[in-house]
Amino acid sequence: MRVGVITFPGTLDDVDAQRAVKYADAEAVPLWHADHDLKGVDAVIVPGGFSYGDYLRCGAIARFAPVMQEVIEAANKGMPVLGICNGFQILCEAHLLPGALTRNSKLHFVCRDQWLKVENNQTAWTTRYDKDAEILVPLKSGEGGYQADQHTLDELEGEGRVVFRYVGENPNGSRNNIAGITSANGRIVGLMPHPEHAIEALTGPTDDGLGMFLSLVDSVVKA
Amino acid sequence: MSIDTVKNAESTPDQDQPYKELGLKDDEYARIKEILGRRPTGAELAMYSVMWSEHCSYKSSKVHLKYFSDTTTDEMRSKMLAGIGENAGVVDIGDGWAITFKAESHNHPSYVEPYQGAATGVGGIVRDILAMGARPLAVMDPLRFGPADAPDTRRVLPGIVAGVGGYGNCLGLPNIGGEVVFDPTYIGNPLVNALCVGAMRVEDLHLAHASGAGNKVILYGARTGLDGIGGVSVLASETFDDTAGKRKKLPSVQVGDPFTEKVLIECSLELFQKGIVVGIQDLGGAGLSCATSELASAGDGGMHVWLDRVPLRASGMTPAEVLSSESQERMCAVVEPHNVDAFMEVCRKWDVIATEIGEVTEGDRLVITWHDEVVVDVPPRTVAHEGPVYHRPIQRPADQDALQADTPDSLPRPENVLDLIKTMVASPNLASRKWVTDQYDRYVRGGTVLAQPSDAGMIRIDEKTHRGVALSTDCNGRYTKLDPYTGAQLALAEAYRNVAASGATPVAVTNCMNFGSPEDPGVMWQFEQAVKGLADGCVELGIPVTGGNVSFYNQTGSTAILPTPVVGVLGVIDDVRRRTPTGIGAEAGETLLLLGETRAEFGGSEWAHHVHGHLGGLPPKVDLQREKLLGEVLVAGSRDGMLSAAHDLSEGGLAQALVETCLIGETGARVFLDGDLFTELFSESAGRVLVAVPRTEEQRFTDMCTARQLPWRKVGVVDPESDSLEIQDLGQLPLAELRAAWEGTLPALFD
Amino acid sequence: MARVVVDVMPKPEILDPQGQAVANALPRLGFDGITEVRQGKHFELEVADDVDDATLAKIAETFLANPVIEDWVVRRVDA
Amino acid sequence: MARVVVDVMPKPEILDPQGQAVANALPRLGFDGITEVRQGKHFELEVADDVDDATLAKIAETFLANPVIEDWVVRRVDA
Ligand SMILES: Nc1ncnc2c1ncn2[C@@H]1O[C@H](COP(=O)(O)OP(=O)(O)O)[C@@H](O)[C@H]1O
Ligand SMILES: [Mg+2]
Repeated sequence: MRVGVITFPGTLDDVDAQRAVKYADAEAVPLWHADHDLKGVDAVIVPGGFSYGDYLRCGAIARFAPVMQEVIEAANKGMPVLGICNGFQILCEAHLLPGALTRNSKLHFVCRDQWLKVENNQTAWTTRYDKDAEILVPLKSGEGGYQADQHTLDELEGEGRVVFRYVGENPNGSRNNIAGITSANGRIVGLMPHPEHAIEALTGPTDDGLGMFLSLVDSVVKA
Repeated sequence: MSIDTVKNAESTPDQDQPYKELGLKDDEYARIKEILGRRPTGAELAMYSVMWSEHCSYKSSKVHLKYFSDTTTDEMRSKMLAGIGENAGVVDIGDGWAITFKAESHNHPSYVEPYQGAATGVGGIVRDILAMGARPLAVMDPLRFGPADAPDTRRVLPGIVAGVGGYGNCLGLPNIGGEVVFDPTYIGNPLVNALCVGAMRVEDLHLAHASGAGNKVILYGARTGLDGIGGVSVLASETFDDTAGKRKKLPSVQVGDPFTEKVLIECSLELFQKGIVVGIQDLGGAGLSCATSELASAGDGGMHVWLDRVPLRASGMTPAEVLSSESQERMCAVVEPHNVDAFMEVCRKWDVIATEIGEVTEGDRLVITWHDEVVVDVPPRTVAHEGPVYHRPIQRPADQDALQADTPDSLPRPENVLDLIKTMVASPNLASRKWVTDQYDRYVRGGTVLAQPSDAGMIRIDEKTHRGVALSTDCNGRYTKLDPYTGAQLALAEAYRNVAASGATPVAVTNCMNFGSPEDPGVMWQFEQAVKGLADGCVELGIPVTGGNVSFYNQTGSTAILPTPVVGVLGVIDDVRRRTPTGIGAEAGETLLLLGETRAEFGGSEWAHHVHGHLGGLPPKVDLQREKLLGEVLVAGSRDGMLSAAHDLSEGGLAQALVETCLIGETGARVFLDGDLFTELFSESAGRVLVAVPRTEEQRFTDMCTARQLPWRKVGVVDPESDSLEIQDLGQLPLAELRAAWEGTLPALFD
Repeated sequence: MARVVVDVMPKPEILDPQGQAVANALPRLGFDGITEVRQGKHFELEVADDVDDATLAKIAETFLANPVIEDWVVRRVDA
Repeated sequence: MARVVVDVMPKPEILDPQGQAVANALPRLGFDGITEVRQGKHFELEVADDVDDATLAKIAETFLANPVIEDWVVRRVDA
């Protein structure tokens, strides 16, 4: 199976996302921001970084990139899409996921190993986890505070669309300790922490993140 | 606006020029006139003045730095692919990989504007690495500040840390180490040193050459603006620009754009990979003055530059300003004519502005024109390499003897050693650096094997073979103040030991020499001694200095900073999977061993500094043969799977090492020591490492130490059941309490 | 050519940690009497004369601000 | 209570990567005719009536703006 990994100018974690896809025994297909082309992939990862510098607002410019128009179209037809960190911000800006990510409450960039609770193990990206399992993956972002209006929050909570929640002290001021959410159909997932940096204990705190990529392979094979 | 052309200069030989304001001495100005056979034009004056400045010409340090090359033997040089004189040193690490690494200072700009100063410091050193043809892979940031609780430190430190992080994070370079040191001498002059390491295939090494008449010179990256021009604005305002009204004195601050640099990196790497550049040069200090004169003099001919083609971001810039602008995120490439289209296409793909601004010519002159009028016509070597050389007076300071005689022997010893441990781990210089390092991305690129709080940073270079490198930077300025020769060797010894403790074999050295005013004979003595100490030390260890940087005039008023020769050591590890971690608790049963010898050495120690505000006596003894042996044992221990953790002893001694290894490993330990407990715990004798050895390997490891005559002592056991550090005859220190003390200090000061 | 200013502010109900940090710091610096601070963005655009108000509104709404969390004001000023 | 607005902008000769990013993006999004964009900060302060203009100027200069690289404007507005 083929998983597309988008590179915008300023994307940083594309190398890591590609590696994670390979560790899950899938083929990583590089996608370029300026192309109107998804190269026939089965799923797309929008990786972390600072697309176009993120000078205006994280993800605000990337959302308009040609490749994103294709992603929006494919996602609306049910293609699994994962947005990690800047990718999550881009998916929110593109209205594929509700809400927005704002400046960390302490105003500093935060890089740390973060415990997360898996709240929803029914999405295309989380079936390999047990519900309520706790996993340890890196969080590294300056604008990771999840914000949405009360109505949206209620809806997310009510429909079980919060996928990951921060365990322990809230690292960035996210409402309801939200670390990641999913679309109504469970195919699109966005999260601030970085599962692609936790695929082997040598270079990450754990290999807890690999489950997301293995889950994807399962769900695409099943579909 | 009238432009000062060569023709004009010839016809107005007696015109007054503001060379003094530009920092040139009378005899230097006279020499420029002699070289040119006429007075320089404004643009030429701008070029010479900036290229002959201390920062660019090394005029005060050159005669001393030569000692590094003079003492480097052929054997030391055998793995070196490029050394002093290139943008950065390059070392062959095997498997076809070459590593390039270098440190640079950005001290003064960071005091004026902490965020941007630090950010552009990172940006500059990354371009140096890129200019070697390498992919930049990681950065480090040795920092020095005034007292932690000084109001100005509250202004400077958070800004500098945010700047290092803001730029490095956005470039996608993991930060794998650095230093944070507080001392009153840095109050008006913080030190921001930045190190970058990169890798390339050996055959891809690019040196900055401009050979081949007809080759095109292409400037690519950001537009050129008025930032960072500083002193040169006097040229515009006071001499030549009197028609257009005076331009107000420009801030010499540059603002960084890490996104542009990230794109510049990817664009350059694609250009290298496609083989379409002959030579490449980064634009750093001295901007185009530096890049054009260095490229031309490294080539075999002359060069013509059409300066008016340079894309500008401000209106009305004079040629002198364009030449001296230090606008960031620019590179200069030399390209064969048939490759220019391909070059431009890669730049278009990355949305990078690229402009053909010049051509390599037959002659031996650098000719720069501005709208078809010649504004510069010089022999490029005279600008880039034939600057003045000073033999500054050197004098051992008169009070050096008194300083050394004022030993810490009479300082009162602590009544309660257990309390002292808690006090010391919470002191600003020993407290956890988490507040700082949590602002740096250490995971990006997925190759970071060790980063803070490890002794050394380590990255994987090759995902197939698992080959990697480790790096550490160190310097204790108090030791160097007490004895600059020994202090520099102690810095080298510590960086070497840190690298070895991670399991890597040290192979090469870089440095960043931060000192006070070279016009002070005492400072020059410190500098000379430190260079000699470092160079002699490298000979003893058998590893070469591959490059470095000198920063003078680091002082507040007439008070110089502690002499701070920051030393960076690079190590190679054939398989990063065998790296040795810093924290205990990885194995079920572990014994704690202390390698090396402990003497009562407190001169320049953290205890004397923090508890008594005392600095005097002599620094710890240094024994580089012993360091070498220790390094070999540590690497052998890692290679044969005999070590489960290793942590080097430095500031704060054994007490600090014990606390850190427990806290990092989140595991308790029981420790038994004999002799005077204060000395055992707080002495800063060099050449010591605390190791954890799986019980099954204890015999084999200690036999090896004994056979190789490395002193070792069993000092305790790891106790996974316990959540405290217990020291026999003293008592227990709960880890939670230690963690609160260790991690609480910086947040309390800077949040 | 016209000069256009766009001010973008966090919505009142959205947490504004930056404004908060400024508000908290002021008394420490000895400035009293500032009861609330909010921080947003200020854009200055040089705009060709044929760019109409509707276009400017669209730029602000779809691009310069994120309506989920931000309010904005567009105004033309004398250059 | 008075409302005070402080606008802080990068000095003209200083690089403004943020404004640059916006300016570069606009044509790609189909918005033409915007020739220059600069981006700065916009502060809104609620201020007690006894805070005078000199104090406000001081706050802007020493704290809200960095005079090395930024210009600023303080103005009182009707709340
Ligand atoms: N302290 C030092 N020790 C050894 N080499 C040094 C030292 N300082 C500078 N050098 C070498 O001198 C050359 C010029 O240095 P520098 O001016 O920093 O380079 P750049 O022009 O790239 O800024 C480099 O090769 C550098 O490695
Ligand atoms: Mg250089």
